[in-house]
Amino acid sequence: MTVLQIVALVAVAAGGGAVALATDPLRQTLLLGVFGLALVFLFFAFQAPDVALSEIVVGTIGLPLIILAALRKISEQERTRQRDEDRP
Amino acid sequence: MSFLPYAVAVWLFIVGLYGVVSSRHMVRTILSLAVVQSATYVLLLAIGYRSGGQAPIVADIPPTTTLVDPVVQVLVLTDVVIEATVTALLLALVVQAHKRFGSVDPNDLRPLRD
Amino acid sequence: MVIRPLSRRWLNDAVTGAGAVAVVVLCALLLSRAAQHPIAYWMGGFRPVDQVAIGISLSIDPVGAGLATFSAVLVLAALAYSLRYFDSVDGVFHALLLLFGAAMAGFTLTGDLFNLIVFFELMGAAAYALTGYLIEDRAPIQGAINFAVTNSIAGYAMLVGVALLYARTGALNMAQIGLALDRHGADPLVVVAMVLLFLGFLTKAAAVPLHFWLADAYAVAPIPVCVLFAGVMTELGVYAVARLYWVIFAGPMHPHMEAVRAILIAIGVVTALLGSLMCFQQRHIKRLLAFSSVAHIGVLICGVGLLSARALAGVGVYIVGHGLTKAALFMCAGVLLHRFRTIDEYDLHGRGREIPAVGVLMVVGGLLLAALPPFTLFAGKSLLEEASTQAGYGWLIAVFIVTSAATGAAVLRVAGRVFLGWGPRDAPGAGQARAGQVSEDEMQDRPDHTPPMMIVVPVVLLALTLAVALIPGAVPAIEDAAARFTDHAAYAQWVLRGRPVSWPSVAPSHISAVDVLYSSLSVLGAVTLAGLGLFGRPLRARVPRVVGGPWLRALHTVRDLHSGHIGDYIAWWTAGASLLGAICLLTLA
Amino acid sequence: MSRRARLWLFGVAGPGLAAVLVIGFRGLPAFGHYHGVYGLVVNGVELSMRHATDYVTALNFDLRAFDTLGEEYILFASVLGVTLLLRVMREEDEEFSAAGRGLDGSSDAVRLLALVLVPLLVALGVYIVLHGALTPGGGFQGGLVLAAAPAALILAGRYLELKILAPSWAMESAEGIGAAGYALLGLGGLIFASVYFRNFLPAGNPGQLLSAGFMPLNSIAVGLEVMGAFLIVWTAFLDQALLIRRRSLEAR
Repeated sequence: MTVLQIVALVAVAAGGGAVALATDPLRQTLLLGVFGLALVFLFFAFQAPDVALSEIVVGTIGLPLIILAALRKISEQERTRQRDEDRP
Repeated sequence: MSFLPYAVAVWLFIVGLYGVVSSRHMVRTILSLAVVQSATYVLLLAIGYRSGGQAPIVADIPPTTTLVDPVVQVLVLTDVVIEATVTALLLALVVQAHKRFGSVDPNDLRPLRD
Repeated sequence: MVIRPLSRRWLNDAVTGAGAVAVVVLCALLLSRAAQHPIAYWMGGFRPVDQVAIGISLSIDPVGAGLATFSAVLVLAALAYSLRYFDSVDGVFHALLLLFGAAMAGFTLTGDLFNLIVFFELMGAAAYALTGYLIEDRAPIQGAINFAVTNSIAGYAMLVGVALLYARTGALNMAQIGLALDRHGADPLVVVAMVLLFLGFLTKAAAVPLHFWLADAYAVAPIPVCVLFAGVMTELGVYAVARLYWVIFAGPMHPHMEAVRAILIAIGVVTALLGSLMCFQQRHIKRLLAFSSVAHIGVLICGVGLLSARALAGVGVYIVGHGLTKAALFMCAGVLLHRFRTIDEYDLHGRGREIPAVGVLMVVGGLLLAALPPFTLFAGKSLLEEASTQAGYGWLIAVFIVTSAATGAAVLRVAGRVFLGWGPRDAPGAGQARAGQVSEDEMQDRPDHTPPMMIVVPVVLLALTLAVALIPGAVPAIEDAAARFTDHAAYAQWVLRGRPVSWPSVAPSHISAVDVLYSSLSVLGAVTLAGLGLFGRPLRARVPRVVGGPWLRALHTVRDLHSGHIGDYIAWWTAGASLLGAICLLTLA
Repeated sequence: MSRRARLWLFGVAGPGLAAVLVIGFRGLPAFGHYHGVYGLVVNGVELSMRHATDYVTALNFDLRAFDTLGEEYILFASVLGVTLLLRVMREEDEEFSAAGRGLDGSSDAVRLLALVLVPLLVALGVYIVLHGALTPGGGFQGGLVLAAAPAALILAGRYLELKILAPSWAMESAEGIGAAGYALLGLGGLIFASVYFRNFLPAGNPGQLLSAGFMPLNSIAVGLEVMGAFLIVWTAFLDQALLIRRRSLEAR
């Protein structure tokens, strides 16, 4: 096993743990991006460029756009609800 | 040391499940689910790896080179697509859940307690 | 995104209907050919080289083709039923229903382990969206989320199992994996792979304690979708367990057959009893039918667990009988929902008098669930009983009778209260989940007019359960198919070598007086229990505190476990997984 | 169950499952010493038959093309599901202001960057799709990059322009044509070579663009579908985030 692979594995383990254990969803989304990059690194280290390319496109554009849009919608609804409640 | 990739796969599977179980925000549940799934990527690719192997692309390498197993990579490719689609579906459900329940805490998503 | 006018609706219906009919015809043709010789079809023409499969095969035997036909018939029935049911989203519902049907067909026909999981996920993707279809209400969203999260985790567990088997055998074709494992025997890796794969499919089949998602999802999915979920999707989980056992694990597990049998039957018995208990307690009719499915799935898991050809034939017949009956019952619930905008048993008290036809259907359905002779479910149950006696598990018969009686009684009780106005109008105490009013979105039709298709389709389905049992040769054909299904060595032969295998005909079993006695017990039990449920409240008050108190507390505890909290469900899933894993590792490896 | 009970249950069950997995994984071949027969056979078969140089794509679009069919339909089903679940409901309004809402605070520099990015992404996407059988990548990866090109406009702060540049009928057609096209290419095998998903085009010379039989066509079909699919999903979510508003309480 090469040093590169060990480093990548440790990064993936740490990243995955961080994503699953973080509690704030926005921070979690950012961590998911970092975790995705660690996975890309690992896939290259495991000689899987096709998979790495897939993970790059899914992890950097495919999913974050959806997650951020969903979080934005949720936070905006929270604001609207607050406003409605504040109104007498 | 040669057990490390497999240990990482176990860790990801269990820590992802813990994320789902302890979650108080549905978005966290969904992202933890993605962590569970990444366990399968690591496991599959680790199984198919061969020491000193090259990526299974033979454009300009001599034909006798050791190649890593291409089959597991195809399985992971399919897996990545499944992850993206399931995540999108679940997030759509969560957006709607927030409209209906006014909350994304699994504690509050209990319609039958009305 | 924008809702289009209804004028294109007939086109959608026509195209979808034609497609569904075509699938039924094609599957039936496939079945008639596979009944003579099983078919191995290699996608892309990549035939195996020296018994090494490099492509994906459809390995079509009569059991697979039969289930594909059965699911196609139910897709057609669901479409016919929903002709006048929805009108909000143009085409999407139809497309998803057809994709769901395609996934079920692929799932039953494929011979490749990874391909099986691809179709599992396709079935899931279509099913999650269909479950959450009614986004105007709260419950469908929550049900769909729980369904999607639980089933996704099940899918990942299976993928780990596939990875283990691939590492061991270098194969993805099921026949080839089985052949390779024959040479290795059972070691911890094989056992863990089996545990993970079974876990995945038992989650789909809703075995206790992996079943929590099911009631949440079935209680809220639109009726035509419930018809498919309860009629065939859950049963496909049981099918997959049987398929994997006989094709892949029968070789290495052969020395431990007794232990595997005991483990599967234990799961089945717990599932059947808990499902029956929960079923009888519900007042939300769809939830009641959902738990009734859990109970009957328990019986089916016992059947698979008996690990014999006869039991498997019983499972096949039972699946047909139960699927058709349960589909018809969900359709009856749909009529109530359509007309009265609620499916709460107490809210509907006596209101069903306007539609006696549905009441008759419901009573018939209840009696069929209680295994009334000579319908299909009874034929299946008789085979299962014979097989359990042969395997030395004669006491299972009692479990089967209790399950039939309890689930039949629940339906009869509902029919009595709703259509005849029997029993008290007010519910006993709080605690039971009351079904809320549905929003207007599910159906826009005039509620005072029930479209005829909503009655005709369940009548046809119930008639089919009689027909299947009475057509001479139908049940013996299933027995033949089951015998071939359990032939581990022959499967590898015809898939990998393309050699025709000939099997001798199985001596058909006969229905004896004992079978009729058992099922009259269950029918009688169902009627008695239903009567107790309707009129037994004064009696219940007389039960001494010492007995009644703990029993009620236990009931409430069990009920509270079904909390709707996804974290709870996954915690239980993990507990089930580790328990099954530990037991299997201790006894099988 | 209370949160504490839930965590206790998992605290026992989680390590238990981990132990079960570890016991199973101990039977795996040591890392780097895998000698499965499937991959070796594939490596032998594929170059000689189809002249594809990327074996992963070859497996994806030829040997295990049926899996990819299932995968494409999973994508298709989820896109249907997302549009179904995020449909505009009765109590909701769509805001169509003339300027269009983008992400707040995107500066001119970001906008310029995004506009430069668009043609680059298109070129890259087309390249990845077409070279699927030769170099890493293929229909899925290229299709997603192609979808990202119009999406980059959001960075430029003009969400409504995305809807003009990639109108819903175009996205839906791209997705539908791609998905149906892939299934039809399989059918082409049935018609021209009498087996579903049988290659029916000549293999060509290894390394050339038009080689590897019908794989480039499969790759294009998948690329189209993936591009359409992701654009539809993104638009559905961004509609929710940027356009759709719940009517105020008084209006209901």
